[in-house]
Amino acid sequence: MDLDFSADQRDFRDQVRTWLHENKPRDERPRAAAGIREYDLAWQRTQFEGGWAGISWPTEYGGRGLSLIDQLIWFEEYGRAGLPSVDANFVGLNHAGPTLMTRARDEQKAQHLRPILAGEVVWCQGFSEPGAGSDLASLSARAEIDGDELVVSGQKIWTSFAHVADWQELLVRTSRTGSKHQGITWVICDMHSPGIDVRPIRTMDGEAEFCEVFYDEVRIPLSSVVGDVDQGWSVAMSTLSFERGTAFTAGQVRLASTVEQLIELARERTGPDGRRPAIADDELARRLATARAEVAALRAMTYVGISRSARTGTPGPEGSIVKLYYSEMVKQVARLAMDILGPDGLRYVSRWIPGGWSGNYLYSYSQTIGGGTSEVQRNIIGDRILGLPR
Amino acid sequence: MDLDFSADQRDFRDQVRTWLHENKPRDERPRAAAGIREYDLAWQRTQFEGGWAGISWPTEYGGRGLSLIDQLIWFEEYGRAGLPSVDANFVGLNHAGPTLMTRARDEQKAQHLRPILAGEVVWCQGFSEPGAGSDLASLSARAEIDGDELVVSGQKIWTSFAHVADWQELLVRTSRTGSKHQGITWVICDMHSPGIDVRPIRTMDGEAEFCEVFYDEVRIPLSSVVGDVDQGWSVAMSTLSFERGTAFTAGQVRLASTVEQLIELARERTGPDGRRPAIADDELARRLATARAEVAALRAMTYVGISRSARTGTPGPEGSIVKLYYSEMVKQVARLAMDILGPDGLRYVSRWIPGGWSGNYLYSYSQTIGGGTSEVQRNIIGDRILGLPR
Amino acid sequence: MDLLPSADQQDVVRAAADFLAQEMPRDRIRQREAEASSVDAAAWTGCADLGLFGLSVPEELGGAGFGVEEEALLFRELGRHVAPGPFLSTVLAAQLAVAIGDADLVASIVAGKTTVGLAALRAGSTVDEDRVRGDLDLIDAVEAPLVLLLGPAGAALVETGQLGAVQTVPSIDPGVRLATATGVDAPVSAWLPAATRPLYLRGLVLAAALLVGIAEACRDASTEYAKTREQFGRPIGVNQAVKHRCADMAVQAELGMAQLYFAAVSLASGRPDAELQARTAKVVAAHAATVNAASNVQVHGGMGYTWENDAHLFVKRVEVLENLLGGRTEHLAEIVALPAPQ
Amino acid sequence: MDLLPSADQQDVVRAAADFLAQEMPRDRIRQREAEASSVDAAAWTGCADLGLFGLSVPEELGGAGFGVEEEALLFRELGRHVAPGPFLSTVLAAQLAVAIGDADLVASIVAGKTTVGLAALRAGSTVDEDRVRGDLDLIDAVEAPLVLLLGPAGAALVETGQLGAVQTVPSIDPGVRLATATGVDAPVSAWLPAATRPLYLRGLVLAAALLVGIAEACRDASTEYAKTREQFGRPIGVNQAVKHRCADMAVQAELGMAQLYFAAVSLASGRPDAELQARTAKVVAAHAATVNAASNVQVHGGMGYTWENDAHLFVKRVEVLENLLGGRTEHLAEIVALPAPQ
Repeated sequence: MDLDFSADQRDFRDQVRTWLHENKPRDERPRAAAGIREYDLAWQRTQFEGGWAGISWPTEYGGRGLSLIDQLIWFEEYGRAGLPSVDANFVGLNHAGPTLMTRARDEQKAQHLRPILAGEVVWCQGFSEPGAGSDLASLSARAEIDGDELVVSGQKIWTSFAHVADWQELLVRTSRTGSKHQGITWVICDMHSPGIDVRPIRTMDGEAEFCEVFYDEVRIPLSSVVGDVDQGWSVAMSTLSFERGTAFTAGQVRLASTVEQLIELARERTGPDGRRPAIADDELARRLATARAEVAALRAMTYVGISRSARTGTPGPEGSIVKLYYSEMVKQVARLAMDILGPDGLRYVSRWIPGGWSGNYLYSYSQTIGGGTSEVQRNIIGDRILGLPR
Repeated sequence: MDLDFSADQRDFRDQVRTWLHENKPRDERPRAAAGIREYDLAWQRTQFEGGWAGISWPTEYGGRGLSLIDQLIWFEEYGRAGLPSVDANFVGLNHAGPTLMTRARDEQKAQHLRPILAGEVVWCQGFSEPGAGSDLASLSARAEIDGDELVVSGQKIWTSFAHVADWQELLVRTSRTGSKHQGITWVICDMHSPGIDVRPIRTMDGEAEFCEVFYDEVRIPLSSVVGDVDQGWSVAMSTLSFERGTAFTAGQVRLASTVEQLIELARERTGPDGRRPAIADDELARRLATARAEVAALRAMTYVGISRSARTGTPGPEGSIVKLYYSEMVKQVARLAMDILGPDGLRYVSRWIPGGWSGNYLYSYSQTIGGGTSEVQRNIIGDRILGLPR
Repeated sequence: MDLLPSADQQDVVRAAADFLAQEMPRDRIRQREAEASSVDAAAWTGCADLGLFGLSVPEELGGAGFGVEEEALLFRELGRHVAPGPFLSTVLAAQLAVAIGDADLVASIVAGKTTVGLAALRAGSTVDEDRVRGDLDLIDAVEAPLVLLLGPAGAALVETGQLGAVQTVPSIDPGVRLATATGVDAPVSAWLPAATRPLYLRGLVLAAALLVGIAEACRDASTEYAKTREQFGRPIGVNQAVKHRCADMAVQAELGMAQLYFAAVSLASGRPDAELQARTAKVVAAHAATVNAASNVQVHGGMGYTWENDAHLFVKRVEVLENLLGGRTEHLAEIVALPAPQ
Repeated sequence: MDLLPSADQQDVVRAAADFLAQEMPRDRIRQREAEASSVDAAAWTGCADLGLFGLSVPEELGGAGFGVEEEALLFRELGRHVAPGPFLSTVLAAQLAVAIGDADLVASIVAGKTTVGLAALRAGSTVDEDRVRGDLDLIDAVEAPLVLLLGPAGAALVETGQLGAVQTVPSIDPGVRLATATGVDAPVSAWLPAATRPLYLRGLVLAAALLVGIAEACRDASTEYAKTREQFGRPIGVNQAVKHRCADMAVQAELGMAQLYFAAVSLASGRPDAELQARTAKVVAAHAATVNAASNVQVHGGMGYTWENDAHLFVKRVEVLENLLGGRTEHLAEIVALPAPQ
């Protein structure tokens, strides 16, 4: 039970901090997806060229081959420096990359892993469908085998950056016999293939981060299948377990900084009584203190998770605890901001802009839905951690 | 949409208030069950003799034959006068009585109804079993028919006042064929019969309000069956719908008075900062205000329920909304009292004694369990009011 | 005592409900997103033709002669449809005009010719019978010739043209137009002292009605979705996580509705605790609508997060209404300080 | 960095956990309900024999030489068993005695011969290096020769006999004995300034550990019951109303546990934000325990409401611990005022 970082790790932290300070992007991040693509790729390229991409990725794929703890250090410093979330690189770095490393054939690894780290390509996800949300395994986008190709037709939804992506981790149904978990195939889809139609979905906050993707007889080489045909469900499950792994670390650091900004805001603004500063209101002060306490505990929980993973070598179902707590907390903090703002919260300000509390509030509704709803996480915790009967 | 009481009703209210003021019991209520029996029966007898028992019961059974609105007026004045809850008379007045009136044969009505109103007998309930709680229909206390008698063996639980009761509304299994809802019989059990063994259950608050009842070949005449043998489930369901009817009115008035006492307490006591009165704490003040608002809305909901029942003639499933909200609110108010008291709440004071906030807090845990758990109520609301699929 | 609406009262709003479903569907909000006014002139005139602005104006002044109870039922329907447009301030302004005997203004509002926006005083700003001074938030006021102000001393009408430079503000709610006016020093064109007629309490009841309508619409939308949306081969409503959430929404909607009726009748009949009942109605309804609107998004999952789905319209309108005529903390402070309810 | 206990650290408390399960089962609380002391002498001596009171006393003074981290693990076990007896004040008093170099007192505490109760100052009461004055709440102190006071300026030991007339008070918790002493004016027999050693923060961490143990025990009890109790022909744990409640209990327990470890290490290693971490641990653990204890009653239904079931023991101990060493509002006020965590 210790919080000691070794001399090497402390050294590493100093280097990270210095490097980030010196190399972080100075120009404002664009808001259109195409601009974000170029911006995020350029920043990823900078990290790669500086030798900072893929802290815990094996060196053979261009990573640093360091430990989970070094990766934690990186995420912490990255978050503290107020750097943009990985966004366009998220699926490549946190989904497709780890999945390919553990499940793909060598030539697939050789082709795809380094370009992700090097900021050359954008990946997107093609899992959910309009009829297959929480019940992912009921997906129906179908793929027929035609010679050495899969021919895919159907629809996917909630695909971030689909319109600017190069590759997609795609789940398709290759067989309708047996249980619905069988007959699913995990395949790498080239997003530039003919027959793909991408349409943005406008969301609650007025932004259009997500897309629907339509497939009309899209041809994908069988050599792009990861794992075996019809055996994609277990591959998809490992993809999702990576998502619930350490990927929240940067988000947790950002949330901590959001809470500190809110405390600052409550010190500056007049409170609901129109006289005292908001922080003088006992209820608001306690909610802010509670947020500070909870975000501290969330960090402790992240450390416990990393300690556990470092011992067992794999991310366990405990990731669902972090995901559930984190996403509910993001919502609470966003709500708290609105309560501090009062009528000023009615002014819409995009979350991409500093002070964008109202945009952030609307965005927060996505947190307990995307990446597995809170209800799904509670099922996972009940079934897999507590062993409750189904 | 009106809150007007007619001249007759206002007159009735005045009479109730005057009579209650002049006739309410002056001596302290005993705490032992035997004492409570005599006390509650005597008070019921006084009401009966004064012509105030059974406001909405038909006159042929000794009631006043008045409307649900008159009964509301009675409950309101009763609650405002701070009179003891009906306790020992509860099952007779609110369960067995209404059930017998709608489902029993004439000689059963003739035998049992007037003695309930007249304060001559105490009734108790024999529905729940250790293995049949929320799943009441799985009850297993069995009754064999032997000539013109039922012979009952088994166990019941959560029976208030069993050790001092004269009669019991008892559910037994008379048949094991068919679905579990079939083969149940609703029967009037004489609690003085040989073979009945009553053992008190001590509860969380240290009191022993409830009992287990053991039946060892207890003989009950078949003429005591209400409805038909094997057809008791629908009788039991109507019993429970009466429980969720207007029976909460008096409780709701008491809850309103509890909230007012708490506001008073918060004005008098020093708050958590050790300096200001508790009411000066923004959070406590808002929780008290919220309690006041919610208890006002609860009363409005009671009025809506009575208005609805008066139109339709029967208590609908909306009673579950009132029961759910009322019992969750009782818990919240009890918790709020503990938060106002701080360390003083660690001193145990029975809820039977004025200022018994800590005893009341412990007792409050029973509210979301007894009479159908909050989970059961939510199922009823979902299934029967909203029509959601099962 | 019968707290439920009578058959006659239900009839009064039935035509309005039909009209709103037909002519002001929620989708219209999305369609008019870029327009200066959230509501089109034809729909507004249609409302006037139906007599909605004069529902509680005396018959001799061209109204229907009903009371705040019927108006509350109407506003519940408006809430259900998240209807855009300054209904609240317009209807209250009609009451103000009735109270001060300005028959021309009454007639013009009832006919849908004069629309009245709402203005809220920022901290430090003041309004009295002569002038309004300071900074104002304007709600659906830019296209309206008049704005209504509800100050502690009374209610004022001010000509929008007198407010000086009005700055529009991007609104969280695509169905509500916001603006600010700073450094205002404008004459009051009509004034009703608070003591004369409790216009503010009436506003609270009507705002509560809008919120109750939203709470009910969210309950209904979630219930409907839970019955039809299938996952794991069954409607999602079989899962207690969804079913119990819908049940809690039903509890909140029933509670808000009951207290709304109680408050409306209290105000109409001059009960001494009318202020407590009206503030309670606003607080309880806002809570119900907040909880139900958030639950409705969650029950709809990803669909509930889209612009195309109505779920976000409820969330946003609740936010606007929560901040209208005083927020939760302000009302709670008064509720605990007032004498106990009768 | 490895925030989880090492195998060695787990070994340290394994014997204690076994002993508690064997010799201090929760049922003992019910059995001793009417006794003056909640814990019997044999069990207390057994704890001493196991070295529990000297776990973090230096070896040269007869202790085991471990730190607050191992002590936190021990207290988590004590919490799980709702162990009766003044463990917290006794262990803290041993630290005080170590700090002031009173080897005899250390030895006596470690041997289980001197038991130390806890005393809390009522508002307006004071303690300094010389005297304690005013009104005190006494927790498990009546049978103890000494009481420990944790004041803002420092920690004091006072002879119980010097407190004057001590009035026992009926306790909400059958495993904790309460009393009051009023108008106290008693000499302090040992004094440790707050600056010298953060005994109060150590107390917060150990109280948090007790609460975490309770949160975990409630999670486990509910999970076990949900697996075995059948209704409608299936274990009740298949219902999301129960399953999701248990899942939320797992979240709370994990959160409390993680922050407990973080705070214990922060204190042991002298991190500059140790105070924030310790207060946070108490607040987070108290919340986890409160929520889980209440949920545990509800999951157990009628059984959970009986005296015979352990559910109420958790509820009551949480209430005692929440009010020990400062309640939620006090800690939150400090948490928001302190510098941000590092």
